[in-house]
Amino acid sequence: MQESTFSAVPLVAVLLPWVSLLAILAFPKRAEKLRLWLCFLGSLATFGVVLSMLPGILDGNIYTIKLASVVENLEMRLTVDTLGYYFGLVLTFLWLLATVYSISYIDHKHNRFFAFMALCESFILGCAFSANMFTYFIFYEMMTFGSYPLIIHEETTMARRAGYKYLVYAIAAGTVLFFAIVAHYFWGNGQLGFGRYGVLSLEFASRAALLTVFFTYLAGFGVKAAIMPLHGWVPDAHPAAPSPASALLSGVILKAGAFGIIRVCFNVFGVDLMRELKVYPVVAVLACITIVVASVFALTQDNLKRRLAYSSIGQVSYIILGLAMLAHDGALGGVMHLAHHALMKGCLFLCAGVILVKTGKKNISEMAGIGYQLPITMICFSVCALAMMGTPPSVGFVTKWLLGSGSLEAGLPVYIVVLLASALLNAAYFLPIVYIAFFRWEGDEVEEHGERHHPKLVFGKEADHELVVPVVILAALVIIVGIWSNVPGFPYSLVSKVVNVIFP
Amino acid sequence: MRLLHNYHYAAAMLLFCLGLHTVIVRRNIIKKLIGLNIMETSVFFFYISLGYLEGGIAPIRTGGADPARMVNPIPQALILTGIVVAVSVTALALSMVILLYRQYGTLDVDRLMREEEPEAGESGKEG
Amino acid sequence: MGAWRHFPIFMITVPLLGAVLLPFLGYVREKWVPYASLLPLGTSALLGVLLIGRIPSGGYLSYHMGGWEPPFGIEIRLDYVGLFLMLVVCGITTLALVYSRRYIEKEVSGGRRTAYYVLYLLMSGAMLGFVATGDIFNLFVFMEILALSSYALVAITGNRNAVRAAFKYILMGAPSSIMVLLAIGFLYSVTGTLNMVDLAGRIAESGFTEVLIVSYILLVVGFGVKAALFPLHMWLPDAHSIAPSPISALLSGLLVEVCAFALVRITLSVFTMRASDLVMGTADAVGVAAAAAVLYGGIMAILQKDLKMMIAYSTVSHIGYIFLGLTAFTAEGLTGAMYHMLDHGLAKACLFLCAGNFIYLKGYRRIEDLKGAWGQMPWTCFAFALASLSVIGIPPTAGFISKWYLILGNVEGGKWLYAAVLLAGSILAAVYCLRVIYYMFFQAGKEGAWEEYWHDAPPAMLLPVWVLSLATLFFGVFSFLIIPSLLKAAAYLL
Amino acid sequence: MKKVAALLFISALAVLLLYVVASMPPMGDPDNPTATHVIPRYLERAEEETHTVNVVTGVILNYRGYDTMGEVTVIFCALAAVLAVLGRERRGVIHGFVDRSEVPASVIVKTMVRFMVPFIILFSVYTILHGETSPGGGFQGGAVIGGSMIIFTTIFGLYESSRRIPLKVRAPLEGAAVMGFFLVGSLGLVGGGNFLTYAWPRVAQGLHPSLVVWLTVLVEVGIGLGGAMVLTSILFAMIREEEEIAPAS
Repeated sequence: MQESTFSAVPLVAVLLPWVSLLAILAFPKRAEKLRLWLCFLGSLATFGVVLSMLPGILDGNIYTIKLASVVENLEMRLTVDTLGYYFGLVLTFLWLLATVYSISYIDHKHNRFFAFMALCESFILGCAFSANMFTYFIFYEMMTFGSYPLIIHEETTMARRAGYKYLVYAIAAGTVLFFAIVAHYFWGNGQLGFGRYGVLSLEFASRAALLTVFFTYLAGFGVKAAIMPLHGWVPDAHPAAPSPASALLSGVILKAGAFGIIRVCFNVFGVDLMRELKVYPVVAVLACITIVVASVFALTQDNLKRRLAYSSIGQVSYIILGLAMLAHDGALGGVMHLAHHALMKGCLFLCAGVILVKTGKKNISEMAGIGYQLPITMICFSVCALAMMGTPPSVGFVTKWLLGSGSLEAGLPVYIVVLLASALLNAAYFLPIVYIAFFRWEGDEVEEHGERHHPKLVFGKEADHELVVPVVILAALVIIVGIWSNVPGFPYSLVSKVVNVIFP
Repeated sequence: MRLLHNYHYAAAMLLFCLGLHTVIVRRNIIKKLIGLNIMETSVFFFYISLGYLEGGIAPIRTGGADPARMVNPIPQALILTGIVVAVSVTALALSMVILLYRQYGTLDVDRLMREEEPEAGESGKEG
Repeated sequence: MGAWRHFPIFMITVPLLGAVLLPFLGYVREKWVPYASLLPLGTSALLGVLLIGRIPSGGYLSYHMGGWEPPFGIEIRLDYVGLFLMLVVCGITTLALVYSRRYIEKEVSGGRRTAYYVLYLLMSGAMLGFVATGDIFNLFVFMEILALSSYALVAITGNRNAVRAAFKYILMGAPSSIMVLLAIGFLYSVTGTLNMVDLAGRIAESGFTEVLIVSYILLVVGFGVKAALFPLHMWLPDAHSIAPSPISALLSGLLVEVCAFALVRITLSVFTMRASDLVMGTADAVGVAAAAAVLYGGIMAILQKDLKMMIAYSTVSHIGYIFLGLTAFTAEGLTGAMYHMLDHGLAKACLFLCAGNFIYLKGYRRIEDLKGAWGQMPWTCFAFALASLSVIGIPPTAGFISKWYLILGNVEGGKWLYAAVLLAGSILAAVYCLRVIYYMFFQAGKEGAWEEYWHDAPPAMLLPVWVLSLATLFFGVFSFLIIPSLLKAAAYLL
Repeated sequence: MKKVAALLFISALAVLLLYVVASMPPMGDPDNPTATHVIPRYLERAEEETHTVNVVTGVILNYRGYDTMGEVTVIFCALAAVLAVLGRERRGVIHGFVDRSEVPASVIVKTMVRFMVPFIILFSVYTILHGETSPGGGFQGGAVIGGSMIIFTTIFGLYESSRRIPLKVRAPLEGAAVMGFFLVGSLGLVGGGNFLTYAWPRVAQGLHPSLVVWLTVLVEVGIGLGGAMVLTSILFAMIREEEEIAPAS
C-alpha cells in the first residue's frame, strides 16, 4: 500500500449530507416536494463523491484529512482506507435508496425525519472514514443519538418504549466503549490509530489488560452489533421504526457496531495478537449462539418486521463469526457479508414497508395472498428470502460458501454445522412467509357474483415508484453481486484487498 | 505544657467551638448569628494573639522605639479586614432576618425551613 | 515589559470600580444601567483576550501590588490555568449580563435593579480577583466579596423562598469563611508568611505537621462548602434553583468552579512539596466525597420535578467530577478538571439560562410542564439539548473532552474505581438530561400549555444561550487550542 | 438526638483544635516564624518605605493595600447587599421612624446626645487623620462616625438624622473608599510604578515624603467617609419601616 495522501474529499463526503439539512432549514414550511428532493440530491451527491474515490482506492491510495488534534496522539482525522471505503460505499448506497423510499413513505413530520436521516448519514460516514478509535467513537456516539428520532418517528407508545430501550442500551454501551477507548489509550501507549496489523502489543501492556480492552470493546460494540445477550433493543426498535429507518438500522447502524469489531480485530489488536490472546473462541462461541438462538426466536415471531429483526441479529453475527475464524476465507466471508446483508435485509425491510403502506398489515398470518396484490414487491421479497437461506446464485450463497471454506481452513468444521443449522432455520422462518404470500389465499377469499374466488394477479396496483424502485434495485443487486462479485466497487474487489494483506 | 503556655490560642479555639455549637444547635436565627459572631471574634482573638510578643510594645515608631520589641503588626492589619468582613456578613444576615420575620413571622429556624413552599410555579414571580 | 503587565489588575479593578460608579448612573438614568454595566465586564474580557499568548504555559505573570516584592507585598500570580479561568469568568459573566436585562425587568422590582447590577459587577470582579491572586489572605478577602454578593443575589427577588434559601446559604457559607480564616491563621502561625509561593517553600521546611494538616482540613472544609462538595452541598440546590436564572447560571457555572479552583491551587501550589505525606490522607477523603457526590448528585437530579432543581443537583454531581480530576494527581486528571470547569461552566450556565427562558415566557418550572415545549420555543429547546449533550459528555461537545481526560487521569493514577464512578455519573447525567429533552421534543404538551406558533424568548435572551451552547460545541471540536497548554501547565503544577 | 450528635462533633473538633494548639509554636516567643520571617523588614523599614510612623497603617495601606482595597469593596458590597434585600428609600421621600419604645427619650438624653455627637465626630476626624502616626485610621474613624449616627438616630429618629445626612450626600460618598483606592492606585501607574504604588519611581528619587503622606491621608479619608456613609445607610435601611411618611412641611 502507498502512503496516505492528503485529500479533502472524505471531509466533503461527510459534510455533504448537511446540504439536505440546510435545505430543510431553508424552507421548513414551504415547497415540500422540492425540499424532499433536495434531500435526495444531498444523499445522491454524497454517494457520488464516495464513488469518485473508487479508482484511487482500487489503486491502493489512502486519502486522509486531519480535522483537529487535541494533543499529538489524540486527533480527529478522516482516513479512507479500503476497509473504511467499503463500508462507506455500502452505507451511502443504501442510504440513497432509503432516502428515495422515504420521500413517499414518510407521511408526517418530514422535516425531522429527513434532517436526522441526513445527520445520521453524515455521522456514520464519519465512522466509516475514521482514522482512529477516538474519531470513530465521536461519530459513533453522535450517530447513536442522531438515530433516536428515526426510531421513535411514529411516536406511538411502542415506538417510545423502543426508543427508550434503545437509548438505555446505547448509553450503557457508549459508556463501556468510552472506558474501552480510555483503557486502550492508556495501555496502547497512546496509539489509537488503526494499524495495518494492529497497534496493541504485549510489549506495553499485560495480558489481562489487553483482555480487558478487548472485552470492553466487544461489549461496547456488541450492543450495536446485537451480539446475543446484548441484543435486547433490536427486536423492539425495528418494528417500531418506519420501514426505511428499519432498513437502515439493520443494514447500516447494526453494521456500525460490527464494523467497529472488525476494526478492533484487524486494526487495533491484529490477527497475531488475537491468536496470542486466544480470545477468538469466546467470540466465536458467542457468535454461534447468537446465530442459532436468534434464528429460533425469529421462528416464533408473527410480526414481520420483528421476525426480520431477529434475523438481522443472527445475520450480523455471521460477520463476527467470520472474524473469529481467523482464517482468510472466513474473514473474507464475514466482511463481505456486511455488504451482502445490507442489501438483503435492506430489501426485506423495504418490502415490509411497502406491505404496510399498501395493506396496513404487520403480521405474517394476515398476509395470505399478498403476493397477488403486490407481485413485484413480493417477488423481490422472495428473492431476498431465498438469498438469506444461501441459495445460489446470490450474495447469501457467497457468504455461506466463504464462511464454510473458512471454517475448514481454521480446522473447525463445527462452524459448518452452525451455518447449516442457521440456513435451515432461515428457511424455516422465511419460506412460510413466501408460502403464505403466494400459495395460501383461503383467508382472503372474496365472494362475488355468488361464487368464491381469490383475488387475481393484478399488476399495476403496486405502490408508488419511489417505494418500488429501491426494492427492485436491491433485489437485483442481491443476484448481480452474488454472481459478479469482482466487478470494481463490488464487495469482493474491495474486501479481498484488505483480507489479502492481513492473511497473506 | 505547650497547651497551657498557649492558653490564648486554647481559649480562642474553645470560643470557636462554642460559637459553632451555637450556630448548629440554637433554633433562633438571631442566636445563630450571635454564634457566628462568637466564632468570628474567636478567630480575631486568635490572630491578635499570634502577633503577641513577650514584653512587646505597639508597632509605632516614635521616640526611637526598638523595632525588635514591637509586636507583630500583620495580624492586626489582617484582622481589621476580618472585622470588616464580619460586620458586613452580620449586617446582611440581619437584614435578611428582618425580611424573614416580616414574611414568615417567626425566628425559629425549624419552623422557617418547614414552612410549606407556595406552589412551585409561583415562587419566581413574586417580589 | 509593556503595558500588558498591568492588565490583570485592571481586569479585576475595573468591574469593582464600575460597581461603585453604577449607582450614580442609577440616579440619573436608571434605564442605562444594564447597558452601562456591560462596559466594565467588556473591558475586562478585552484585556483578558489581549493577555492570551503573553503567558507561557509553564510560566506565570507575577504582578507586585504597590511594587513590593512578594513576601512583603501582595502578588497577583497569573499562570496559564488562572488566565484560562479568568477568561471563562469574563465570558460567562458578560453573556449572563446580556441575558439579565429582560429577565431582571420581570423578576426584580424597580428599586432593587440597580443593586442587582452593582452586586453582579462586584461578584464578577471578585471572581476575577479570586482566581488571580497569589496571596492567601487576599484570597479570603475576595472570597468574602464573592460570598456576600452571591448571598444577596440569591435573595434579590425578595420573595420569601428566595430569602430563606439565601439565609440557608449564609448559615453554611459564613462559618465556612471563618474556617478558612482560621486555617489561614494556623498557616501564618507556623510560616510567618501569606504569599502562596513563599508559603509553599516555608511549609516544605516547617516541622509543625499537625498544624499544617489541620489547616489543610479546615481549608478543604471551608472551600468545600463554597464549592458544594458532597456532604457540604446542602445550600446549593435551594439557592441555585431559587435565584434568578442569570444568577443561577453564575453560581452554578462559575462560583462553585472558582472555589474548587482555589482548593486545587492550595493543594497543588501551597502544600506542594509535602503532598505525599501531608495532603494525601485528606485528598483521599476528598476523593471519596467527590465520588459520592457524583453518584448522589446524579441520583437526586433524576428524582427532581423542578427543572432548576434538577440542574442544581447536576451541579453537585459535576463538582464531584472536578474534584475527582484533582485527586487523581496526574496531569491528565488535572487537565480534565480544568477543562471541566470550562465546559461545565458553559453548559450549566446555558441550561440555567434556558430554564430562565421558560420561566420568563411561560412561568413554567416543572419538568413535566415542558412537554411539547419544542413547538413554541424551538431555539431555547435546541440550545438546551446541545448543552445537555455536553453535560452528559457526548462527543463532540466539550464535555466529552473533559470526561476523557478525567477518566484517563484516574486510570493513569490507578484509580479504576473512580473511573467507573465517572462513567456511572455520565450515565446518570444521560438519564436526567435525556428525560427533559424527551419531554421537550417528543411529547405532546397539555392542551393550551403552549402557543401554537413559534414564540421564543427575545433575542437578547436567546443570544447568550446560543453563544454558550455553541461554545460547548466549539470547545469540544477545537479542544486542541487549549488542551496541550493545559496539559503542560498541569504537569508544571504537579 | 441531633443535639447530642452536634455536641459530640463539637467536642471532637475542640479536642482536635486543642491538640493543634498544643503543637503550635509557643506564644510570644521572639523566635517564632511569625516574628522572624516577614516582619523584621516591616518593623525596621516601614518608616522610610511607607512614610508612616504607625507600622500597622503602613501595612494596611501600603504593603497590603490591595487587601484593604478588597476590604472597602466588602463594605460597599455589604451596603449593596443590604439595599438589595431591604430596598432603599426613594429620593425626595423621607421615611418615618416609628418610635416604639415605651418611654420617650427624655430631654436630658436628647440634650446630651446633641451635645456629644459633634465631639464624637470631631474625635473620629482626629482618628482618621492621625491614622498614620498613632493608633487609628480610616476604618476606626468611620466606625465611630457610624456609631454616632446610631446614637443620634435612636434618640431623634430617622426623620431628623436623615435630614442631617440626606441621601444625596450619602450616596456619592458611599463608594468614596473604593474610588480613593482606585485613584491612588492609578496615580501610582502614572508615576511609573505598579498599581497602588505610593512612591513614584518615574519621578526622580520618588515622591517627596510629605506627598506620600498626603496620598495616604487621602486614602484614609476616603475610607473613613465611605465607611461612615455605608454604616449610616445600612442603619437607615434596617430601621426603615414599610410605611413612608411625607416630610413635615
